[in-house]
Amino acid sequence: MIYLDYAATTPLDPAVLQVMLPYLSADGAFANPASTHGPGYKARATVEKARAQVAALLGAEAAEIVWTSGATESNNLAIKGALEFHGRRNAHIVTSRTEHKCVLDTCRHLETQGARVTYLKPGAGGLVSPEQVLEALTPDTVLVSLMWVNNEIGVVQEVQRLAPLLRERGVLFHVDAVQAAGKLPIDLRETPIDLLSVSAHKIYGPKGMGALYVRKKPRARLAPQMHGGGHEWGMRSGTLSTHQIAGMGAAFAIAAERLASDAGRLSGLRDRLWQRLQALPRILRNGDPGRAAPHILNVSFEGVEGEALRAALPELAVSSGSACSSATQEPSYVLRALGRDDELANASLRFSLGRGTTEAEIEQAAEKVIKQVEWLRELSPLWKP
Amino acid sequence: MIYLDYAATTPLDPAVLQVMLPYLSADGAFANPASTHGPGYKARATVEKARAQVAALLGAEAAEIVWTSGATESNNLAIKGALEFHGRRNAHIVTSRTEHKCVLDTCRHLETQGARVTYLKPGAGGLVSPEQVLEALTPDTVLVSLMWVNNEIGVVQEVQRLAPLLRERGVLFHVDAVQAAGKLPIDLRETPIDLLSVSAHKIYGPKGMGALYVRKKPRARLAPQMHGGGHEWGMRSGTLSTHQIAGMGAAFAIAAERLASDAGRLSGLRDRLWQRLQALPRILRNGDPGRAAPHILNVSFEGVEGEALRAALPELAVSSGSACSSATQEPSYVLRALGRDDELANASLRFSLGRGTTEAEIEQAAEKVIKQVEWLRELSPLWKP
Amino acid sequence: METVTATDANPFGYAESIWRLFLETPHAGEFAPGTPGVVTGEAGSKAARSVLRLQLRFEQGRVADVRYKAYGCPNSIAVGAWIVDWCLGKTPAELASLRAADLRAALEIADDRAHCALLGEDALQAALAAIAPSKNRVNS
Amino acid sequence: METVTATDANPFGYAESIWRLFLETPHAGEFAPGTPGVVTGEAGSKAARSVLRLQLRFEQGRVADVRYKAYGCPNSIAVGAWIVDWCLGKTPAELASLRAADLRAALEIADDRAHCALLGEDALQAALAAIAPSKNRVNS
Ligand SMILES: Cc1ncc(COP(=O)(O)O)c(C=O)c1O
Ligand SMILES: Cc1ncc(COP(=O)(O)O)c(C=O)c1O
Repeated sequence: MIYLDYAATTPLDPAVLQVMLPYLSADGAFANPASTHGPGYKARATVEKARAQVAALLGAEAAEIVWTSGATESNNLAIKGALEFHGRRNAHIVTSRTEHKCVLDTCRHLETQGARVTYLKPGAGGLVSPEQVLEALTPDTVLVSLMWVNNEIGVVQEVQRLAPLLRERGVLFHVDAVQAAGKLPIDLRETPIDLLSVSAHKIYGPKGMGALYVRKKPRARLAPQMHGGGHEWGMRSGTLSTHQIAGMGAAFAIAAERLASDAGRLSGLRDRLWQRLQALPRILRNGDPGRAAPHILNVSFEGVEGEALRAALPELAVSSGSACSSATQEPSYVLRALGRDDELANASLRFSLGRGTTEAEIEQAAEKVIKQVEWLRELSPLWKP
Repeated sequence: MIYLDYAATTPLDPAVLQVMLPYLSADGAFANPASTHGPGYKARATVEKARAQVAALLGAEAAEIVWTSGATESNNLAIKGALEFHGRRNAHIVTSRTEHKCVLDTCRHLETQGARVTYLKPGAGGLVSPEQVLEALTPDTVLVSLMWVNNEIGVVQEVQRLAPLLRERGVLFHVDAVQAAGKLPIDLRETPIDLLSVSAHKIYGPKGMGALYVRKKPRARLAPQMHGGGHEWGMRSGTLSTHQIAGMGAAFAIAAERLASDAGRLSGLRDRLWQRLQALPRILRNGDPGRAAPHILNVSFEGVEGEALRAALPELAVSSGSACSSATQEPSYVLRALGRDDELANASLRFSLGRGTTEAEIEQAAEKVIKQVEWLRELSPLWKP
Repeated sequence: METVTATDANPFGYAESIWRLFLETPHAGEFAPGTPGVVTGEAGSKAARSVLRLQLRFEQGRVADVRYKAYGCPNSIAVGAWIVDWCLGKTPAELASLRAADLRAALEIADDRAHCALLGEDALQAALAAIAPSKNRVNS
Repeated sequence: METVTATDANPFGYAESIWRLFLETPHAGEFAPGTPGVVTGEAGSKAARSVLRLQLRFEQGRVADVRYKAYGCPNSIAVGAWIVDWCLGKTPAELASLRAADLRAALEIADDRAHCALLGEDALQAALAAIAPSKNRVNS
């Protein structure tokens, strides 16, 4: 099995597991971090150390990090929380058609509550220009939500150019940075983003753990979406999961160290894969290659049907679209938004690379894909070489 | 250190850790359970096995279990989800003053959205009678939310008697069973509860993992509170955390096996502790001893101040109130609701026992408490023996 | 969630019969243009993302050799392979009896893929329709 | 979240000085009724959950021995222990100078526990007020 689905999830870094284990052992620091006794304080110290580690990768303060159960929750909290705080009726949100489902679904839900949402259509390369965003603003616009790196096509949006423009106009800016963290440098001291979502399991940390960055200066204000004991400054209640948090902290610390070298190596492998696949005629790369994240390559194959294509590659763990939408077997809405027709949107593979990916795997994967696409094309009554 | 705070959280059962480890190793089944490729399906099979294990402890069907990030989320989802589905305006909820903060805060939040909430006052023993609940119903009552076992005083509510009465009246019944699961037999085939919350970390599973039981027949309907890729039948989006889920499944399977023996042993230890503590004059047991869960003993000590009492027992990990509210240093609202005055509510200790608790620990704990209470009383200018 | 019975060899959990035919695609291909005694039946559309083309070569009133081409999901591809194999040795009258339900049963096609079985029935009916006008020629 | 500097020995993260005095409670207790030269000062209330009672035994115009009793959080208890120790050997005039701010600095009392320092100042002032009318007797 060749695993090329690192954008769906990554294995835990073995060093991360070592950090987590003490909190999972019966004689370790297993206490509730909210408990006011010795073992509780020890667990709390772990939580605070990890908070600082996550903040460090983002150029943030520890006190700006709120723990969540994953980026789905972070995105829900950021968008719903901001809107609830500012009042949902008639509030306007600007986002794009190629956001992750959890942003789009949250926006759709808010529309049922009286909010107005503009879903910007990106250009053919997947980019939403800062000018497009500014044009969409209205006096009622409370929030812009745009992802840093698209999870299906790897396009890097110009959030660094957009952020100061929104700050000037007093509009809150939320960024889904799930696929950017650990892949691209992020420095929130420089980039005036107000809310930023990250997830642990996309960068070799544990699944089911995420965080939301909530800027302190100027203060981004949110209504909590999970009510309870008032954990996390009242922004997110629920018992903190020490082992998960420690793991996320460790993963972010490792990502900070490896950022530059990982990015260089992965983009090299990505380019090699694309170069090898071009042995096939009539294939299309999805997403502007000039603004590509290091770890994602998305390709459409003319003349083959998508489900058969994936089934024909059982030794290749790749996905079409995101893990979330692949269950529905529908052609990717992201590729559709880029203007690909249904057939091409469906007959696409997202290769996503990670620390475990080797050159040999890239070669083998390319070989298999070429062979099977040729076979399916030959099998097709419609294919005319 | 003597750990007597098992109601705040438990250590992971070593057997549970063994079940989790394969999903935490780089060559294990780390894939995203939503991915439609071999490794994804493998992870999904683990998720479904665990779902059946959790269902089994509750006498439920696997398809009635929705994964959450903990019982705080389960309670939020149950209450907000039911109300949103039925329409929040003017909807009426019945609950009690001694519910967990995450139920109370959720209800308070819903009041700001137009719902009406009745907070029943329990009797001096902590019990809310089914008759009290029935009297509080109005034609607008959508939901009753009542906990099975109180986390501070261990009182077991009469949910089994109440459930059929609410079913007859067509009112949804939500039960926070966090402290009941694994401690008391629960059989949802027999008890017509519609929504039931459980958490893994209270019964030797991982922190940050919970579930909500959502009855299928008749179907309890909820509006999702976490929007996204449509995981969990659309009821709760977000990448599923295989290792956490596997751990919760294993913990619930072990709890099912050990239920009867654990309960017998713990209630024996609890009674012994109470008996030993009675060497001190003027102490009060909180919660009706006739309806006590096996693992919780809550005692108020006249004549001592609460913070000093806890500080005087640094080798004892116990809590006052719940882990959630102890951070605020306020006297327990649960004990206040039972009619204890501020001073007694504050000068209380919740001893909660677990699988690791030994007879020797109980003896030592009793000895320490007796010694320190005597010392603080002696130090007090107010104490008159 | 629906039950998934995936194995390492068949990670997507297709019915075994479908998976094998999809991987092996026996009789895939087409007859050389002008091969005598060949009738062709096609069904489906590109827009619906499945097209099945069956070719049956008759000799003395019976199917002597077969080919198929398919564009579509593994179910459609397997349906093509199964049908042509089933056709071997049969007369047109015998061929006319095949129904989508038989295909579904034989290949364990799931409810949500019933259209793949229909595709097979339609393609075979199209081939049979192509026989009719030239029946004598085929039989000769 | 605020910083917690808890150790195994001081798991609650109290300032070291407070923690030590709370555990050791030097001079805790009371003089036998009728002990000559003793003045008593008390402050606080049960409702506020802190009461501090100081006893100073004067000899030749200076504090010769001390006792205290306290009901309240560890800070209040430590305040009692610290004050009486500080009083030893001092004259009433010297005693009068102690302010809550001095207590807070000496014991590193946190902002949210400032009231415990005030309790100490009040109790000492109450003791000094108790001296005044009988000053001569104390000095004798
Ligand atoms: C861009 C993006 N946003 C959000 C998410 C959701 O994150 P999580 O899996 O932590 O819920 C994902 C991954 O699934 C993602 O790729
Ligand atoms: C009765 C009760 N309900 C809900 C919760 C919250 O559960 P969790 O810690 O999983 O968020 C707890 C424990 O904190 C509890 O004891």
